[in-house]
Amino acid sequence: MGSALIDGLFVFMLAGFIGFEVIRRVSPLLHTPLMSLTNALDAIAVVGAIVLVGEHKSNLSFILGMIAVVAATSNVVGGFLITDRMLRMFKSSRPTKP
Amino acid sequence: MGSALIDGLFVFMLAGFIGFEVIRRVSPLLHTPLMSLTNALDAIAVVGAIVLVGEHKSNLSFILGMIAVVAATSNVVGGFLITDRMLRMFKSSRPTKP
Amino acid sequence: MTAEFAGNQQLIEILYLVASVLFILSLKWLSAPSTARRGVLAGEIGMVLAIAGTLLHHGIVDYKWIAIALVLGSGIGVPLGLVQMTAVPQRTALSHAFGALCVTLVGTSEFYLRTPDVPRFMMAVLSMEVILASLTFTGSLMAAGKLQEVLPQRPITYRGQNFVNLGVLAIAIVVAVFLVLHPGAKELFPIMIVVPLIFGVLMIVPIGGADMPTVISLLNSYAGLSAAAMGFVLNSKLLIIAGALDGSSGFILSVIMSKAMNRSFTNVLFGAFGQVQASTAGAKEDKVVRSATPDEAAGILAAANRVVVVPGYGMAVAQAQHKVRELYDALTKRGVDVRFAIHPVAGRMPGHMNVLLAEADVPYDKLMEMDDINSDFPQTDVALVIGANDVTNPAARTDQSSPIFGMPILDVDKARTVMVIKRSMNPGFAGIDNPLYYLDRTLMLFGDAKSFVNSIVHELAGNTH
Amino acid sequence: MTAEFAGNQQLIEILYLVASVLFILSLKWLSAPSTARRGVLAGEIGMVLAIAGTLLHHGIVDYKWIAIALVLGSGIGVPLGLVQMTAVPQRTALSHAFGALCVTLVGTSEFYLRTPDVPRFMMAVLSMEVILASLTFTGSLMAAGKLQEVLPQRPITYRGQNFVNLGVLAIAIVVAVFLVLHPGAKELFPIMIVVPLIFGVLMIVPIGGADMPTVISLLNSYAGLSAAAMGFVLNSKLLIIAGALDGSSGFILSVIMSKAMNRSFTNVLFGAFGQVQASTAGAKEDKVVRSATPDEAAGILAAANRVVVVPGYGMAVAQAQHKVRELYDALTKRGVDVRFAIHPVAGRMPGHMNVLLAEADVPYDKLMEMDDINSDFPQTDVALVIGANDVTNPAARTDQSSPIFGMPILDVDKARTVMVIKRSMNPGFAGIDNPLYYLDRTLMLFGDAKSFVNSIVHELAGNTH
Ligand SMILES: NC(=O)c1ccc[n+]([C@@H]2O[C@H](COP(=O)([O-])OP(=O)(O)OC[C@H]3O[C@@H](n4cnc5c(N)ncnc54)[C@H](OP(=O)(O)O)[C@@H]3O)[C@@H](O)[C@H]2O)c1
Ligand SMILES: NC(=O)c1ccc[n+]([C@@H]2O[C@H](COP(=O)([O-])OP(=O)(O)OC[C@H]3O[C@@H](n4cnc5c(N)ncnc54)[C@H](OP(=O)(O)O)[C@@H]3O)[C@@H](O)[C@H]2O)c1
Repeated sequence: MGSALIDGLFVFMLAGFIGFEVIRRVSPLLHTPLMSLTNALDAIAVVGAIVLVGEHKSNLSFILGMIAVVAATSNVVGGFLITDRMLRMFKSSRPTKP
Repeated sequence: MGSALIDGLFVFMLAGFIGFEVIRRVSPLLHTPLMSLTNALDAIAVVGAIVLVGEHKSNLSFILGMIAVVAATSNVVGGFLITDRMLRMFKSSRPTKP
Repeated sequence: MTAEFAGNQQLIEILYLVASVLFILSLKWLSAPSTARRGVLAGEIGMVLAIAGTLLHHGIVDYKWIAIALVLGSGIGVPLGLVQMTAVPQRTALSHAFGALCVTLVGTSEFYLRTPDVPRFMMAVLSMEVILASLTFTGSLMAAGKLQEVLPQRPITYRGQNFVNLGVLAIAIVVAVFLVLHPGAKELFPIMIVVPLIFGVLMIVPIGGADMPTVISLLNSYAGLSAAAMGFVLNSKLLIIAGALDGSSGFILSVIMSKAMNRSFTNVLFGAFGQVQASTAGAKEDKVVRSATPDEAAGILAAANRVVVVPGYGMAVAQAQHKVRELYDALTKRGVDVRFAIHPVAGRMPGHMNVLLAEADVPYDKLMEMDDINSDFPQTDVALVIGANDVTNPAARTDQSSPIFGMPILDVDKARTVMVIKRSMNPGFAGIDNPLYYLDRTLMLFGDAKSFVNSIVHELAGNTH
Repeated sequence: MTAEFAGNQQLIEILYLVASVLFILSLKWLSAPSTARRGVLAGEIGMVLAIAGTLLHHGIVDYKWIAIALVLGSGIGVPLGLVQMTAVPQRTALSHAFGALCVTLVGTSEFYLRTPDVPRFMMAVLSMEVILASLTFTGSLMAAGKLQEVLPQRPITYRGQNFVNLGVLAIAIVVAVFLVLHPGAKELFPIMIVVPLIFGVLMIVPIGGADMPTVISLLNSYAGLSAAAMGFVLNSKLLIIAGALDGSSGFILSVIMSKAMNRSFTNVLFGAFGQVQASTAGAKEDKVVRSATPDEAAGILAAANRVVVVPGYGMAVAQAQHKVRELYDALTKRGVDVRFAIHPVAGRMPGHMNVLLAEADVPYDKLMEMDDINSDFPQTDVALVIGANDVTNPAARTDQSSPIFGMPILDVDKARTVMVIKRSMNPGFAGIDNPLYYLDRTLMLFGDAKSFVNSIVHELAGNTH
């Protein structure tokens, strides 16, 4: 278990580093879409909930899992949808290169 | 074993990403020190060699390990030394802030 | 059988690895408008791969209910993805609440499935997960309520409030520590959910509606951290990565906002900043301001060579962005060079103005960041401020006693002529007077942003006939 | 006992985690001169922690020999850390060889300790490790030899060479595949070491001495990848991280160099570029060049307001950097604005000129990157080219038939006056004529860079008396 903890810490540390490096460079123009995109990505927690529903190990875990899947899926769908809607609005006045 | 492979791939992928993000932003001014510094860091392979010498599981592994420790240690010491020597040379004409 | 099982397991892991790569690329590509949509696509593919991989999970016996839940969730998600752009702040808060709800429920299930057989480190991570997630849940709901104006925007404060709040949080932490030592005490677990739920409410009560964006970002960060903690519990690297990315994103955005407002985190969380609003407002009636009518304003704009438009919260409230776009078109057609100066905290959300103007089809290369445009104001004929206030207040540069002293502002006062569209002499979010309005070269254009801009556009159209 | 063992193991892992963080910070801080030394310190602390952690390893029974080896290694390392700045390229190559040697030997030991009990995936990674490391070992030694001019610099080519080389590499890969399928066949293992050792030599034979820098960077990348592979074998995340960082660093530097030379990787590796050198040299004797003496040059420099110095490989060879610094001092004292234009591939190593000039105490904020200074040449009175050639060749801009066409160059020819210090009309590394020398406003200053600059400095000193 201890080793899984350390493994996890390695991954967390590296991913946190990437997060800082990458997000610091997102143009302020796109800070609103950034919020909705990270929101959608974070809803990956749905995978944990899917397993709970699918395994049906107890009634409690099944019911809580169902609610969790619904909540997270709405974030996935809504998050990607609104991000893309916003981004489609951003247009340059210069003609784009072919 | 398979899981250790995947774990390793996760770490490799994340670290490679960090490498690209961080190194792309190193000022060209410092490309020579960069080469010697990564060299020194890469000599971390010495840890594998130290275990071989210390465990002394076979004569072959002991002898190869000894040579490996010597080679890698020379990189560690030499690499850090020359990097720092180079960096000490870089001076700004503006007085540094106190 | 075992070989097949192991093979399956490995395939799942590889799909998760690919999904992680795609998530990182997704954020990387979001950094510039030209690649941003590719970023969304990468995120979507990653998500599909991850969910597909999860469905291969060996323990899954029942696909029907999963399908039902996915369909239900999508049904809720679609309208949430189609809200008006002006409702984006509360939508974001609501989705944090949903995300945190999911993490709370999964954490709770995991605890009851595993108790009393929970190793200490696992219990510690699990406690962190559910505490963070449940306070994020109610906190985000409160924030959404304040932003949607279902709840009172005004901060509610009383003496010893911080003491009470931190006391409540302390209870949750004590229970968590006890559970780490005695993971079998499952009757205590609900306390660790309910207490942070209460804390989430209490935490938002003293914070003004206008401080919500910073709070939302911070809650974003908490949501990410709790998801990462869930990744530790489920031993899922993909979750850890997504959580860490989300956590750092929220954190960075809150830092950017705090910096642009020249305030500290503590000040936002405990300062009840919005309260000042009432106190200083309405003074200084003696100073003289000059105002102008739409046709005068249209004349000045038509005669200018270079115009910089400074949009602010008032433009968002009035939903004036489409009219502003018409004004931009009318002036551009006459050969006037029109650009927009976007302050990092104009409006009520990072990037708020950019999204609104993009919605109205203003080309994004006309939207200038503060640092890039500030040096151009002295060569600007007209600075047209539309519903912005604090972000143009020169007191931030000069008046040491001002609460916004030191906050970087748009140097609108250096333009040859300044015109300000707002409804009254009332102050903006910071609740302070703006010396800009009393300058000789400033003209106040009193009225609602949307209708005033509309009148200017009509005048300009009339003039061309 | 077991608890203590597990505790130890965990402590080691935590030390490795901290070391990884420090390694990443080390590279991050290296990005700017102001934080670079802190970066070295972070790297050093990380290294010490990692080694200390390793010594806690439970299996270690014998510390004496470890200590001896560490002392011996340090004894070799110190002189390698104190070489002249001009010898840095070959020192770098040599240290790649040492690093690769270490990885090869550890990989070999691991194989013999574990055979025949090596899982397939482990054997695959192990094969990759030793193949990459052993070809890097001999390849780097060859590169060091060519740079130190112990070996002939000239590329040696023959028909079908690439075919032979790739054939040799193929043998190693076939053996590797066989070993993956039959990890017990330990008598085949030496083949997988010896063949890549031979390949390493063959690979460098056809590459010209001046292409070594790109090759060294590529070998750097291989060394990193082999260390990462070793990390997979030993299941050490720290090694995987360090290897991935080193691997990406080498790769990025090679890409930067190739781009700045407008050549592809394949061209560097298989092109035998240096060969052209002899063929085109020495032609065009009919065109007229104007030359000048040190005192004429000193006069022109003293009369200028803005001077840009363009150093190149010739300055490095002549070790003229200290004299150049004296020239900089003399001119600056007279009120002349002197800056240095550094081309990304001037010299024979990325950042070569920067290190040499820094060694001579030239302030680094006077060293301008190509993109920043190119627009200033038209306002420059004198461009003083010291031992640079290809990086100033205007044919790269205009002459489509030139082998360097398309390579970005320093626009020296746009300066009001150009002065070029070199010993003869011989071409530079690319082996081609430089139209710059035949311009009306160009003065050739024939002589060794060090002594010619010295003469100018003397003349300038004489004039002030
Ligand atoms: N963007 C963020 O992320 C963020 C986050 C947290 C806090 N904030 C804060 O929000 C503020 C943003 O500054 P800002 O300059 O954009 O806005 P502001 O200072 O809040 O001023 C908005 C102005 O718009 C006017 N207005 C309101 N409704 C209007 C309408 N319908 N038509 C015309 N004008 C109208 C108001 O004046 P009248 O009432 O006279 O019309 C008010 O003075 C800053 O203080 C910032 O610190 C921003
Ligand atoms: N920096 C890198 O990373 C790198 C990597 C790979 C390849 N390269 C290649 O190296 C070349 C670098 O360009 P460069 O302009 O710096 O050098 P260059 O084109 O090689 O020219 C150097 C010039 O210096 C002169 N010289 C040699 N010794 C001298 C001395 N003692 N005193 C005075 N002059 C002397 C030579 O002319 P005389 O013989 O007439 O004196 C020669 O023309 C480029 O072609 C680049 O592609 C660079």
